[in-house]
Amino acid sequence: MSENPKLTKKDFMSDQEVKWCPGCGDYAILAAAQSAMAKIGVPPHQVCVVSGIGCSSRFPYYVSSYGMHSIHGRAPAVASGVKLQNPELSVWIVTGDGDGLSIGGNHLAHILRRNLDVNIILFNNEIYGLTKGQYSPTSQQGTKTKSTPFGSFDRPFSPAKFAMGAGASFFARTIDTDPKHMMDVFMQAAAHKGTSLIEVFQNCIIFNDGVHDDFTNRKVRDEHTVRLEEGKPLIYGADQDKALCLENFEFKTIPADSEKCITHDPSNKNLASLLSNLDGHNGPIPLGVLQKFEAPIYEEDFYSQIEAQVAKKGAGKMKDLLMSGNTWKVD
Amino acid sequence: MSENPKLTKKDFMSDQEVKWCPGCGDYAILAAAQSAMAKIGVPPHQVCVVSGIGCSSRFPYYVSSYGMHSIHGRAPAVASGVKLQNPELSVWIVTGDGDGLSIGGNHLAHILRRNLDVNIILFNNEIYGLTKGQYSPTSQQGTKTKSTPFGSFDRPFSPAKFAMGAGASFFARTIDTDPKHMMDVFMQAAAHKGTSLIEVFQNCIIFNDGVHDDFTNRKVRDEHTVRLEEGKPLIYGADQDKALCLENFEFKTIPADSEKCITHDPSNKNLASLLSNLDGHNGPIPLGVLQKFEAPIYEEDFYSQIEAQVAKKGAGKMKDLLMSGNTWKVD
Amino acid sequence: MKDLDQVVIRFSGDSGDGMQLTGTQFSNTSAQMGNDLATFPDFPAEIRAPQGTVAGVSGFQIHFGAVEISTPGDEPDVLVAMNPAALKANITDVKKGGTIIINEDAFNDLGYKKAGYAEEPITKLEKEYRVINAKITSQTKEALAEVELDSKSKARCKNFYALGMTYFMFSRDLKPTLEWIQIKFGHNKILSEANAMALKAGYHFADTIEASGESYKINPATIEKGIYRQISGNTALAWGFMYAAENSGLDLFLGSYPITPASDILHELAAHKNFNIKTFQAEDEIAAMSSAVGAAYAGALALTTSSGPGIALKSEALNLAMMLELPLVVVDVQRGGPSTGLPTKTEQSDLNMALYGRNGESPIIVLAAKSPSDCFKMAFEASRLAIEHMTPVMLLTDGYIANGSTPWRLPDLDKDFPQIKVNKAEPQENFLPYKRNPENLVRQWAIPGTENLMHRVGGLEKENDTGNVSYDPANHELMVTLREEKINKVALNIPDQKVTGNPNAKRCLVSWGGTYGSVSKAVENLNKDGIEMAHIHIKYLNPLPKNLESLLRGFEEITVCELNRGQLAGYLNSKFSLNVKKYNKVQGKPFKEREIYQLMGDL
Amino acid sequence: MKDLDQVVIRFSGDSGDGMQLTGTQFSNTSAQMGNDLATFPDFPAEIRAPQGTVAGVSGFQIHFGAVEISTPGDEPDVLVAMNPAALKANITDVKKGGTIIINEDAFNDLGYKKAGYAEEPITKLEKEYRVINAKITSQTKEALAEVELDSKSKARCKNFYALGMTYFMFSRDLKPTLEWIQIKFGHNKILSEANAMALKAGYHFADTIEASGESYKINPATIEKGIYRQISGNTALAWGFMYAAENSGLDLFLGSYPITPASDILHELAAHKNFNIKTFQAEDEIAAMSSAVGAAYAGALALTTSSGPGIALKSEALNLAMMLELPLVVVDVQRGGPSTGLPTKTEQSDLNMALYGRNGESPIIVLAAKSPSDCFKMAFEASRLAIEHMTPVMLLTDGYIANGSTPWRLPDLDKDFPQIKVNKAEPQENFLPYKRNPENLVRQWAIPGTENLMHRVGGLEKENDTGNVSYDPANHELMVTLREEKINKVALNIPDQKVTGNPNAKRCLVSWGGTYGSVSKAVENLNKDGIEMAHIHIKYLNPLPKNLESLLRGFEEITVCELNRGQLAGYLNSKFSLNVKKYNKVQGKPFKEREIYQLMGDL
Ligand SMILES: Cc1ncc(C[n+]2csc(CCOP(=O)(O)OP(=O)(O)O)c2C)c(N)n1
Ligand SMILES: Cc1ncc(C[n+]2csc(CCOP(=O)(O)OP(=O)(O)O)c2C)c(N)n1
Ligand code: SF4
Ligand code: SF4
Ligand SMILES: [Mg+2]
Ligand SMILES: [Mg+2]
Repeated sequence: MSENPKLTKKDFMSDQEVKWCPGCGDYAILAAAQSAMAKIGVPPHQVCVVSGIGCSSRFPYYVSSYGMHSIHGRAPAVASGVKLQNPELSVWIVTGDGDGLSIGGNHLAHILRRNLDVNIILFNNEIYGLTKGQYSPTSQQGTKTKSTPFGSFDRPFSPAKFAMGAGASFFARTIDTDPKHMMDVFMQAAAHKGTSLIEVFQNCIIFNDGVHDDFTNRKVRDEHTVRLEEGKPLIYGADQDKALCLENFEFKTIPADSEKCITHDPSNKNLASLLSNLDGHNGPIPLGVLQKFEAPIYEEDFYSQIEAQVAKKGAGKMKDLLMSGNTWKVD
Repeated sequence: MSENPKLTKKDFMSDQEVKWCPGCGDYAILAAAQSAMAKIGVPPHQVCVVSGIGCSSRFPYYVSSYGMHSIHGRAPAVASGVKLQNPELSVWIVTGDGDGLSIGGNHLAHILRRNLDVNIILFNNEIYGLTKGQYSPTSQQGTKTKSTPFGSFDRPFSPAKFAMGAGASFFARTIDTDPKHMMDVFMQAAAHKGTSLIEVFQNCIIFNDGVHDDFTNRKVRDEHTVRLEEGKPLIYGADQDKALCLENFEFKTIPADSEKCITHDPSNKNLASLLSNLDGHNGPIPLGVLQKFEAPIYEEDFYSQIEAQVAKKGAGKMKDLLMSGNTWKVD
Repeated sequence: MKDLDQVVIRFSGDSGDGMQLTGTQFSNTSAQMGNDLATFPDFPAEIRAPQGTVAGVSGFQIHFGAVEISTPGDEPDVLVAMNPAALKANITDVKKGGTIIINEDAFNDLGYKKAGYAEEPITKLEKEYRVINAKITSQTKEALAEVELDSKSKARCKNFYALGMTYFMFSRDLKPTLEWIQIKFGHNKILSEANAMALKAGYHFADTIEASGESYKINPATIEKGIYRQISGNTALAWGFMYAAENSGLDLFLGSYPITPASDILHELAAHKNFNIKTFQAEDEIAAMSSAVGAAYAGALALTTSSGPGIALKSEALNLAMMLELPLVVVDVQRGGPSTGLPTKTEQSDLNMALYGRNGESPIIVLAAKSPSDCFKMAFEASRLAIEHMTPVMLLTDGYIANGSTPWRLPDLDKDFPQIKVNKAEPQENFLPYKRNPENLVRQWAIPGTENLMHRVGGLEKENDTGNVSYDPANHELMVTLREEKINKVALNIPDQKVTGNPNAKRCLVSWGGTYGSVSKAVENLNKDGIEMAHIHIKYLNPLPKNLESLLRGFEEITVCELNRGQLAGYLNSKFSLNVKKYNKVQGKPFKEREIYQLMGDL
Repeated sequence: MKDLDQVVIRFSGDSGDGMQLTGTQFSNTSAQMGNDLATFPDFPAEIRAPQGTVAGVSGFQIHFGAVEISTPGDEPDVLVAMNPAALKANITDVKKGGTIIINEDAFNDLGYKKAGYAEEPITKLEKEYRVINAKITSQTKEALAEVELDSKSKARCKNFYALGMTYFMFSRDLKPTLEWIQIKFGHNKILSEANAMALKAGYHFADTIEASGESYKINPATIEKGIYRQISGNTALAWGFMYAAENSGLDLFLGSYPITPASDILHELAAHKNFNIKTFQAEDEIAAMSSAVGAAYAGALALTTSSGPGIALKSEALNLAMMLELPLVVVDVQRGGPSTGLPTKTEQSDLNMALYGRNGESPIIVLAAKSPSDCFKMAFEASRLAIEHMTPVMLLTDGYIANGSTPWRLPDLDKDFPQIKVNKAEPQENFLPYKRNPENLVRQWAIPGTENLMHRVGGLEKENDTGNVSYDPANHELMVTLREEKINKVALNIPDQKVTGNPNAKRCLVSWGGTYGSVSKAVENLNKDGIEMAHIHIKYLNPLPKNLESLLRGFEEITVCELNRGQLAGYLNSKFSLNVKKYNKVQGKPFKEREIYQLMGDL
């Protein structure tokens, strides 16, 4: 993949001043993505970053590449047009929990279903940042915001479950406080053929500070998260002493050395469905790649069909078409 | 629930001529729904049926009750407004695979997430009927339609998985060829507090005839479907001789009398997630209630919050509000 | 055998009776016999409403003649009614004294009941019309007695029997249809034979009973020399875009979501994948529009197609395309509005939305096609202007010209169309994505994947030249004005407005879009009858042709006729401070020639 | 101590410097001292752009005086600049010869660099402005030396120090702010004391250095008697709807999706649940609009609130409400367009979309509020007309009046507002949902849950009276016309248009919406200076007041001034065949009085 091994993070940094709030988690995600892009090695002019609207969606301005800061919620649809027109491009979509799961939920679901080969980074800060703090579809019940001064009461979406529901061929979760993990996940997503959705737990220091602390804070996160690796057992805890097993269709925590411990296999859809039900309350929340399987790539079939028709009927010529079928001459 | 035990199906039949194609599966669904409504016993004037656009969405015109044939894909949002304004109403949403999962996918997902106490019937004929036959998000790969003359290639949504992904508190599947099963499922849905989504395999005799035959045709359906009942084992087959178990996170078919056979528990989300992965190719497709659990009802919390504020601050009066805080007098 | 100048015939029956096919055969045959013609199908709103009901009636009208034909005709001279519902649905349209062919077999109590007739209507009718009774179903079956088909299948050939009757009445050549049957059903000998036999049986039956009193001859029209084909507006539109792609060397991308009456454009383009056409059926209109924006950014000739409610949904993403200054075409096949309205009916009530339906100052090019075959040209024009001016273009057609068809003299693609100038940026140092050609204010198209043209675009206001986000007040005013001026300058790249009819008349009729046929014909007849009348038919609606204002100021009276409540009239008033008269019709139906004639003729 | 008629002061600093609070205190104090005033906050587009940068500057302007004040003022007489970025962002606005208070502590090399100053700007400035240097940060810290707070927290009190300085300069009473500090920080004694001390320290410092050369007195204005409060447009709007609900006895339902600058209406209504307000934050604008349609069907006074891009998305569902003839109000708080545009800036460029942005013939009522406090009245009017005429109403405001605030003389709710007439159907046999009141063509509202009023509605064309689906051509024309007529008849239920300024002048300025303040002030000054000028400010845009046409025809010259490229001008031309002059500004900023004055004054 590495066409250009000399690329560095700097090659993906644009000349625009980054304008997020000081301390915002977005900075770390941007940096990790730029580093990952450099390692992946697609030259910047073959990269196209498409976003919607939100703090997170300012992202394309900061990446030296082609890019579009489109409209609220529609990035997956815009990016589908980009990718279908030019499947050679490495297309990245950047979205937020509002952009991607509130107004844009349907487009997100449909791109996952179609499985175009693009990568989607969903910045989940459980809040609408840019509009100054209203609750979002991922906000926990009881979240007090400007629009819910007495607490929200709807149940949040789990992006993981949402992705499974839409048939995502790749879903991963990572955290803004672990640059290495982020980079690793971004690179796995890029390597995967098909639509890759990556949820990043991102801290909005202004409107929802600390909401992910249990899972992102270095001091406690290992107790509340389980890091998934293909072929490895589901072990977690600061001392890596706990493991997960399934009993009567419920997850149980058992000692790490137990035989019943589940081994991770992201290609097993049933296992992935089960893992997506872990939400941090009923067991540790999984980080890393929950689901990854091979499925037909939309744009490949799209172009194969065109090629098959050309092969069958010859490249179309308008003059021939005009003369085809029922015509008559007047003289 | 039965306020009015004398209601009959006829009480729910409007004076409008039903205009579906002869032989369309919609007729049977309408009849079953009307019969179920009569049995449920909510008087017609306390029922409100809201639909989008599509053949299926003509439904409200045929039910004697309040109703709205709204716009394409938006029925869940319209119905949310109806229900929030008047939670006493028994609100039914009628939608199709195009209306509910193509243009309207996001609204469907969000109403499921919020869990308003409404019932949704999704007519799944895997085609756009009203616009004369284009493929839909539930069409099987390879479906040849006017818009996909060489076959579609996107993977279909599974309404069941979609529902799980959105956190549905009730999901059931039924078939247009089994009036009794339909009625039973409709009544269970109505009895459930929260958003109930019912997928009906519906035959479009004109544009997608026979697409559900494996699962709906009396002659073969028992081999390809498993009927779910709470507390009962997952047994299927014309002779009820097969059962399902889970081994290494894969479903296996075993003899009906095996001990490993799974017992159905719709309140177990993990089991429901697994069952939603059964698509007829990797095992029999489940009919009946896949998932049902208790969750907060949106409109109940919505009103509780209002009541709590009234209790705390007293019923608001505009005159007091105008004079509250910082005012001054000019004379 | 009498000669006739022109005839209007309508075939009408149940959705399942094959009337569309029958009508198409009649029109193909007439075209090949050298008549000029125009056709219009009339589908029921329901897919297949209950058999025998008025809701389920499907019709097809053909206007053919030895003279120039501009519309499918005001009132049928002949109605073929395959059942009572068809009679009920159409009788008010038929010309008084006209001929009605009824299929007696279906005119029974059950049929009357389904159609909602309280009593048998024929007796009354016979006083005002010439009614020809024919046992079409049973006669067909009888004619096919020997054929090895079940009775139901035999009955299904009855449309060819009816067609045969009309062929005799109007001296149509059987050959084209017999050949077509051969090709269409060739693989099934029995069916092929049965249909051919039914056609001939009907023909002979009419001969025997001397069905039409006598039969008529309609001589070939004097038509411009050339090779012709029948084409519907939606097909012509699809082909026009395909040709624009071929001409410009760009890939054609369509992002669309089905909706009546626009879906057929998607179907047509999807069928021609061997032309390297990319069709994407999106999850909704917003995604369709957005995918077109993405494809345009990536270098495609991008389209999206829809009708009223869908176009409304595209507003926000279309505005983004305007802001980004990307070329793409939005087709609005107008239907009866507002809201869901009358989906299968025609109207011209989306002009205001096309011009004004976006937030902020959002000028785009707006064009309208005037006839089925003109759709080819206007699709090309829309593409050409979008590409040459780096802007979205809204192209308006309507349900009437989209589904209607006319013979189309095939253009010479090499000579009749200009070369589209594609405006792609060459790789360069310090590329400025929003630097403009000083003459037409157009920016360059920088295609992703090209080295040295990297840039980011977005919906926020951007600095001129650099395209960077800018909140600067003066820059905002500059950009708003530049975008407006850019569209105004398109007037230099479109043809001047022509005046037809009598350009020296004091009175002028103004029309736009799909009403061209009836209005131009009415104007022709008015002038023939000594009522002087000019006609201005506007195809370029924004910007308006640069000579239009002075042309309009030359008339004493201007009447704008349109199928809405006066949208073009209001627009012309607002642009030129005129005080035009309005003539409007909002019935889901096109103008009749007669309506326009009477309006202007009754002084 | 000199007397001044009026002063404009702008507080400006980093987003974190508390300038909004400082400005609010200054205006509250001035109001309580009897001055008339108007204020305007100016937020950065970024939530909190990097500290010290121009992108992160937040400002608050107050125009106060002993005379009537109509706008927040053209040019600040005094600028308080807490850092170099604040200076840079605002300096071009400050009146030549005006006063600039700078916080010396922030004016260092680092500060200059962050602000993008190549060199120290003060020396140059001192030639044109009176610059008052004050070590605001360090002096504050020093004043709080004894207080038990960390140094950072002490520094955070610096805005009160700056406020204290301005209080001395303009002889403001310290008491209201001291009391407010007491209430606000009462629970935290230390903070409360610190802020109070900082305020006093600044006051005394200004006294000592005789900061303003001398200090000024601004006498109370002669203001209408009554009880007053400060109110912003968005709050007034929310309260207006709440009052309409109380007045009509209906439940208030808001379906909304956040968007700048409309979100505060949602926030305000969500905070008042004890008024039985139902606020629903939907998943997008389409769902917000659709939920309002559902709630309206079920009997609520239903609202939805948004800005340009969101309003565009509501088009299709709004059209459904129009078709169903249900009452609801759509609020468009206009911002800089097109597309995402300039979200935090003001503009008036959505008028065309409000009038025309829907498919088909879709007339609705369009209103516009003229000032922050007028939002209360217009919210009531919008509700009243929606309910009494069973139709959606679009109410336009803009970012300027939404965020700006003025003192508001509290109305007498019992006397100043009419009783809204709710049009609910009584249970009846054979209910006809689309039967109309012959006078105003309004149908009745049949609320689900009521026995004997069951009916179904939908977006397809409906038969008059019954509301059943109808494809009948004549019925369609009838319904389109009835819906249009119904809206036209609203003109009988709105006030006649008033003319202000000199009604007998030959020239007339026409304005609408949030520009009222500057235009009316300019007209007042023009007439004062002997330049005769009439002023027509239109609040009811569709239908227009019934006397408007004849009023307009009475003038020799009409100039329509608006913050767009001429939308009202085009609309008036199209309605009345006029040929108005246009004066437009599209800079994301309101008109200045001076601009209007000069335009009309320079003959
Ligand atoms: C059509 C439209 N509706 C609403 C908005 C206002 N808006 C901008 S961003 C946003 C939500 C952003 O939330 P999220 O996607 O979570 O991004 P974050 O700012 O938290 O990174 C909203 C509601 C808009 N710009 N356009
Ligand atoms: C905004 C909008 N877009 C498109 C349409 C056209 N349309 C009507 S129904 C339909 C799809 C119907 O499919 P489905 O929901 O599966 O219903 P079915 O007819 O199969 O019952 C479409 C695309 C429309 N009416 N409105
Ligand atoms: S508001 Fe929150 S999400 Fe937005 S830039 Fe600031 S910290 Fe980041
Ligand atoms: S088109 Fe299909 S879904 Fe629609 S009414 Fe006919 S059979 Fe039913
Ligand atoms: Mg967010
Ligand atoms: Mg369907």
